[in-house]
Amino acid sequence: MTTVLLCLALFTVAAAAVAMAMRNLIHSALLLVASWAGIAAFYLWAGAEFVAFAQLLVYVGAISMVVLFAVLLTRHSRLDFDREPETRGRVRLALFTGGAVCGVLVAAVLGTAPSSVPAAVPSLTVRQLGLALMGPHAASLLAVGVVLTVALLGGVVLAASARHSDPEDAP
Amino acid sequence: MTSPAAPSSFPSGLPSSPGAHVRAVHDDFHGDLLEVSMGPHHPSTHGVFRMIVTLDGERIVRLKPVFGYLHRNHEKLGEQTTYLASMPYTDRLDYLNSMTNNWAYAIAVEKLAGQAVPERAEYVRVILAELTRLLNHTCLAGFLLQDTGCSGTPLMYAFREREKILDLFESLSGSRMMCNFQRFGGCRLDPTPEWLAAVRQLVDGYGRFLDEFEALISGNEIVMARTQGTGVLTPALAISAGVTGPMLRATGVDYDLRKVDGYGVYPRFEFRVPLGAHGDTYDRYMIRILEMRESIQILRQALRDLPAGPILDPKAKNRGFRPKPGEAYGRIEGPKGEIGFYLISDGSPNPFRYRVRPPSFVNLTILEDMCLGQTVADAVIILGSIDIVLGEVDR
Amino acid sequence: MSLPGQLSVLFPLASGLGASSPLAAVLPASDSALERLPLTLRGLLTGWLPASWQWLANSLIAIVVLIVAFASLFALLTLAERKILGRVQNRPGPNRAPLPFLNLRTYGLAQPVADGVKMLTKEDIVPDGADRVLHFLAPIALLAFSILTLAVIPYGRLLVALDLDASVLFFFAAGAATELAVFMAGWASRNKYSLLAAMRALAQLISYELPLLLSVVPVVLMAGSLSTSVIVERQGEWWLGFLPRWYVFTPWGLAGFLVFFVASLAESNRSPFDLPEAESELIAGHLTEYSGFKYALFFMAEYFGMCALCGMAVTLFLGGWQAPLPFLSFIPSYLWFAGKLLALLGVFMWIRASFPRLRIDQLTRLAWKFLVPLALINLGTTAFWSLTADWAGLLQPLRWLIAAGLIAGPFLLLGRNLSKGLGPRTYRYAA
Amino acid sequence: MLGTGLLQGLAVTAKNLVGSFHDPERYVTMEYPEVKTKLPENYRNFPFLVHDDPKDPLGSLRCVACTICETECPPQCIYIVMDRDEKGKALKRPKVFDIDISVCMSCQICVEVCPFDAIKMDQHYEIAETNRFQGLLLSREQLSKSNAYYHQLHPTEAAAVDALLAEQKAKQAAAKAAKAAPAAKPPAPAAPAANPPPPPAPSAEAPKPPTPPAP
Repeated sequence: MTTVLLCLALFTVAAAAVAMAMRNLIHSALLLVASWAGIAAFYLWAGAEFVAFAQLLVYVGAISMVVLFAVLLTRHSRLDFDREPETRGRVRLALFTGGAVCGVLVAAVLGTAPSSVPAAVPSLTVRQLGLALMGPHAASLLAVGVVLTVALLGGVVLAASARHSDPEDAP
Repeated sequence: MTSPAAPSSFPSGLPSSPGAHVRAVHDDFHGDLLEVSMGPHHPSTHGVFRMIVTLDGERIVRLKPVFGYLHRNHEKLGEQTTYLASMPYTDRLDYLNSMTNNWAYAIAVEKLAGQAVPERAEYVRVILAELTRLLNHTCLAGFLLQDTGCSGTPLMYAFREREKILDLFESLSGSRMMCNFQRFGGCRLDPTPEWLAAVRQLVDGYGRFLDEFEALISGNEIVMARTQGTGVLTPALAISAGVTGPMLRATGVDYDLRKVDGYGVYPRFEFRVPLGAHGDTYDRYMIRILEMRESIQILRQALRDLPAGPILDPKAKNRGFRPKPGEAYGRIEGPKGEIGFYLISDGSPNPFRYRVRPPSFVNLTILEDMCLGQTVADAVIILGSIDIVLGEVDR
Repeated sequence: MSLPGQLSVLFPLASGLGASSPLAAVLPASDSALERLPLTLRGLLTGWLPASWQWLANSLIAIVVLIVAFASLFALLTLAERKILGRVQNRPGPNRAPLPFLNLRTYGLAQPVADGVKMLTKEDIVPDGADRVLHFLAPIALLAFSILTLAVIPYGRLLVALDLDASVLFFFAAGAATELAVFMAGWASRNKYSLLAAMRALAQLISYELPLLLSVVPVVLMAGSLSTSVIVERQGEWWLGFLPRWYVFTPWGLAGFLVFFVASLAESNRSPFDLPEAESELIAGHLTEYSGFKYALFFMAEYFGMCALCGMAVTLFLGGWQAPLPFLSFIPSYLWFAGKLLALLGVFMWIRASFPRLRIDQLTRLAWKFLVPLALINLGTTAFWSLTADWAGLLQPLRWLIAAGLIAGPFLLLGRNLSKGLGPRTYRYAA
Repeated sequence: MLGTGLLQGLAVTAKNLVGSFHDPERYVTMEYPEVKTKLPENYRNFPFLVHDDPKDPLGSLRCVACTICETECPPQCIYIVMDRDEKGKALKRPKVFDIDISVCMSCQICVEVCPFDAIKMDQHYEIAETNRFQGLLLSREQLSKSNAYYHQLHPTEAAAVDALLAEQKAKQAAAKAAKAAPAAKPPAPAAPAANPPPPPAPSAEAPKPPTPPAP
């Protein structure tokens, strides 16, 4: 069981790392999408199909588009891509945050005993998931819904206001 | 030279600048304009015609038509050949409607030389001109729909009907498109009763085709969405730019040379001139469909009272033809608009000056005004609705 | 043997539910021999293998059969498309392609062979500024995602390659990734027109994904499950003994089917919405810089996508492999599915031959202002429909009327709003 | 209602799809190499020279090299050199009669203006050639075709032309007989070698409107 897990983990982390190192912004965005697919594969490995396909649908389908459009539409030509000067303060800050995150992760990994992988994977049907979501977790579902709608309306308002402030653009 | 009677609905005030729309105001700083060159090998420009379109996002802010790729020195050539020898060249002007080109040239030379035309020839000329109008408007409807993108179906129906008319021209004049059929003082050949029966059969069947075509196109919501409201042409701009033909009538201006000049035997037929109200692409398309229905009426009446008699005036001199010095401007209502020939004769067998007034060229000048603010997809359709043929534009 | 153990590790998902998966199941003996033909054939091929090996062999067979079937269907579809287009336009369509060594009239059947050879021999040009990796990856990604979607469609009784509990969600998850491939194609060809066209194609795909998904939710709500085979079983019963209980024959089902149909037309870039390949404006859209075999792959991916969407439409609304009338069910189920699929593909081609193209803003307005609201209202109607399922005798027609009214009303209102200012005109004649 | 126009359009295309299988009106394709269209009689493609006596195609040409067609031809694609005997006297025969059919636009003005009905329009259109200059420059030998061929192409027109020629020959014979009768006393003048039929009255150069040909 663990060999598959290790391969998936390796793939996902490698994709994310290479994405960071790429010069070409579009390539790194696409590799980021590949790492999201890796996470979806984790869910599949764990037997949670519904979450895996939801992850695939939402992230690889939609959020990747948002990222790519953002990369495309922002005006990032070669010129204004110069890096900020590396002052001492900036380096110290980077080290501190990196160290903090790394510490938390390492603690979590060490905390769980490697051998305590849950033996029987409870096979849930989508119906039970739905009932659970509608039953005890209904509040959280509605909260997520509200957040998304607010984000959507915000986007529309921003786009609409952008259009009003620039009359020539009106068709 | 009879000055044309002022059209009844001549609007009073003319806007100062022809294009009331927004010209290109975007500088490079504000929004980066995208310059697209469409043509001369673009699949949707009608022949060798190029449009340099400047886009702000999807909207057109500047459109520069470039043509002249098909210039064949037609008018200078006309000055070096005899009057008769220029007749076959007029087939090549608007290569879709050779019969009406020949007639316009023949009318100009007859006006120059004061040549009379027998009755039968006048009727045959009207029959041929109305057949050419059917042919041209069917072709336009086909090309316009092809530009909107329906993978050829209306175009094939249009060509199926056009072939029938071209077969009639071929069996009469010998060639489908290069008829070279009119002479100064009448026609070259006398149509046989079998030919006239074939024309009558075609005319009876044409109504059914038009109904089927309209059922496919005119009611179609997508066609209405694509063409209604795009490429609007105001009557004032149309008149000030000298636009003639179905494009002018689509804007509501009542100006049809067949009624205004009353040349040939047109006053003897009663037919109606359809007028549009919005002047947009849909109106231009519908005006041509309605004009086709009127042409069918004219054809029926002409076939009914076609008189007997000579097809060519016996005193007509075609070879070694030397008209008296003078000038003449003969014009007819061609399918695309007013096509006229201006000739100056100095008594020699070659005309001193030979000038063609092509409707396509004049109608094309306002392409930019109609396309400002529209998208590229609309510009293609607006160009299609103007119905230009590059042979006539470049001469 | 250690190997099968290892294999089951590699594919925990499928083998986990190996036992219950149809891949291993055998049909009840009651069905006709013809009905059990595919499964008996498979049994012959993989019967002698041990259990865990058998599962692997069955899935390999399923993959091979799917690829071969849909590839040949793709070849025939290109020919059928041109033949139907030709016949609609009163011309014969391709009928001159010769078979390699014998010169008999093939009525066009050799045309796909000729096209294939032409596509393979054409030079594959990659623009120098292009980003080679992405340029090569785009068609393959598009084709891969399209083929993935074929896995969950039930082609016959127990003939589904991957019987997942959430197969509808899998279908749309795989389908959603095609936008990624379109973007890669547009970006990699380093040509401003194809980038512009790719952006327009993405706008179209994204704005039509919503109505596509929303029109499926009523079916899932009524069927009570996300699994396609359960949905098809739900549509198995008969009304009054002979009318099939397909979802398309209910008011909300018909509306859902129409929204799904229009949205799938747009998703597969087909006729009224074939804007990305609008030759009259941006030549071949994001495919301008592709030639040779890569173009053939794009072409094939489009057809696979179309087949997948048609298959899903048949499964969700037209009763999958169910027979339309009870006494007709002696005909095997996979033939019914094939018939319905070909009929729907025929309608796709028929529409391609008759309608012009929509402009990009009209297209998105149709999606956001007409299809999405209609799909949402349809969801409401389905809720009403399911709550009033137990109305007694006389109330049933009333229930139908209310449901129909709940959909027809907004349809007319939205339709009038959509075509404001458009309409047939009357013309005056000069005095 | 929103979709009615679209459904109407679909109905029309369906009618055409079904119609193209049984209705000849809706299936108009002629598969060219196997099925060739029947050319109407008036069809004209490139000119050819008519000769009366098949045994001597170049001698019995009706053309008298009067070069009217050469001057009248709009694209000037005809080149004629009159035949002269050793003493330089003009023989009423073309020594060279070339038509460059890559320039000719088959407008049949040469046929119209030819007073001797020597040049008529042919009907062949499959003239693909590998060599543009030699292949498409037809000389006198290739152009000359028999009157029977002319009858085969344009039956009614050929019949009218023959009737006209016969009538002219009869008029000319009568005129000679009348001239010969009063001049019985003075010695009969030496009959000119190839007495060309006198051109019709120069003033009315009008192209003879031959009787209407059947379409």
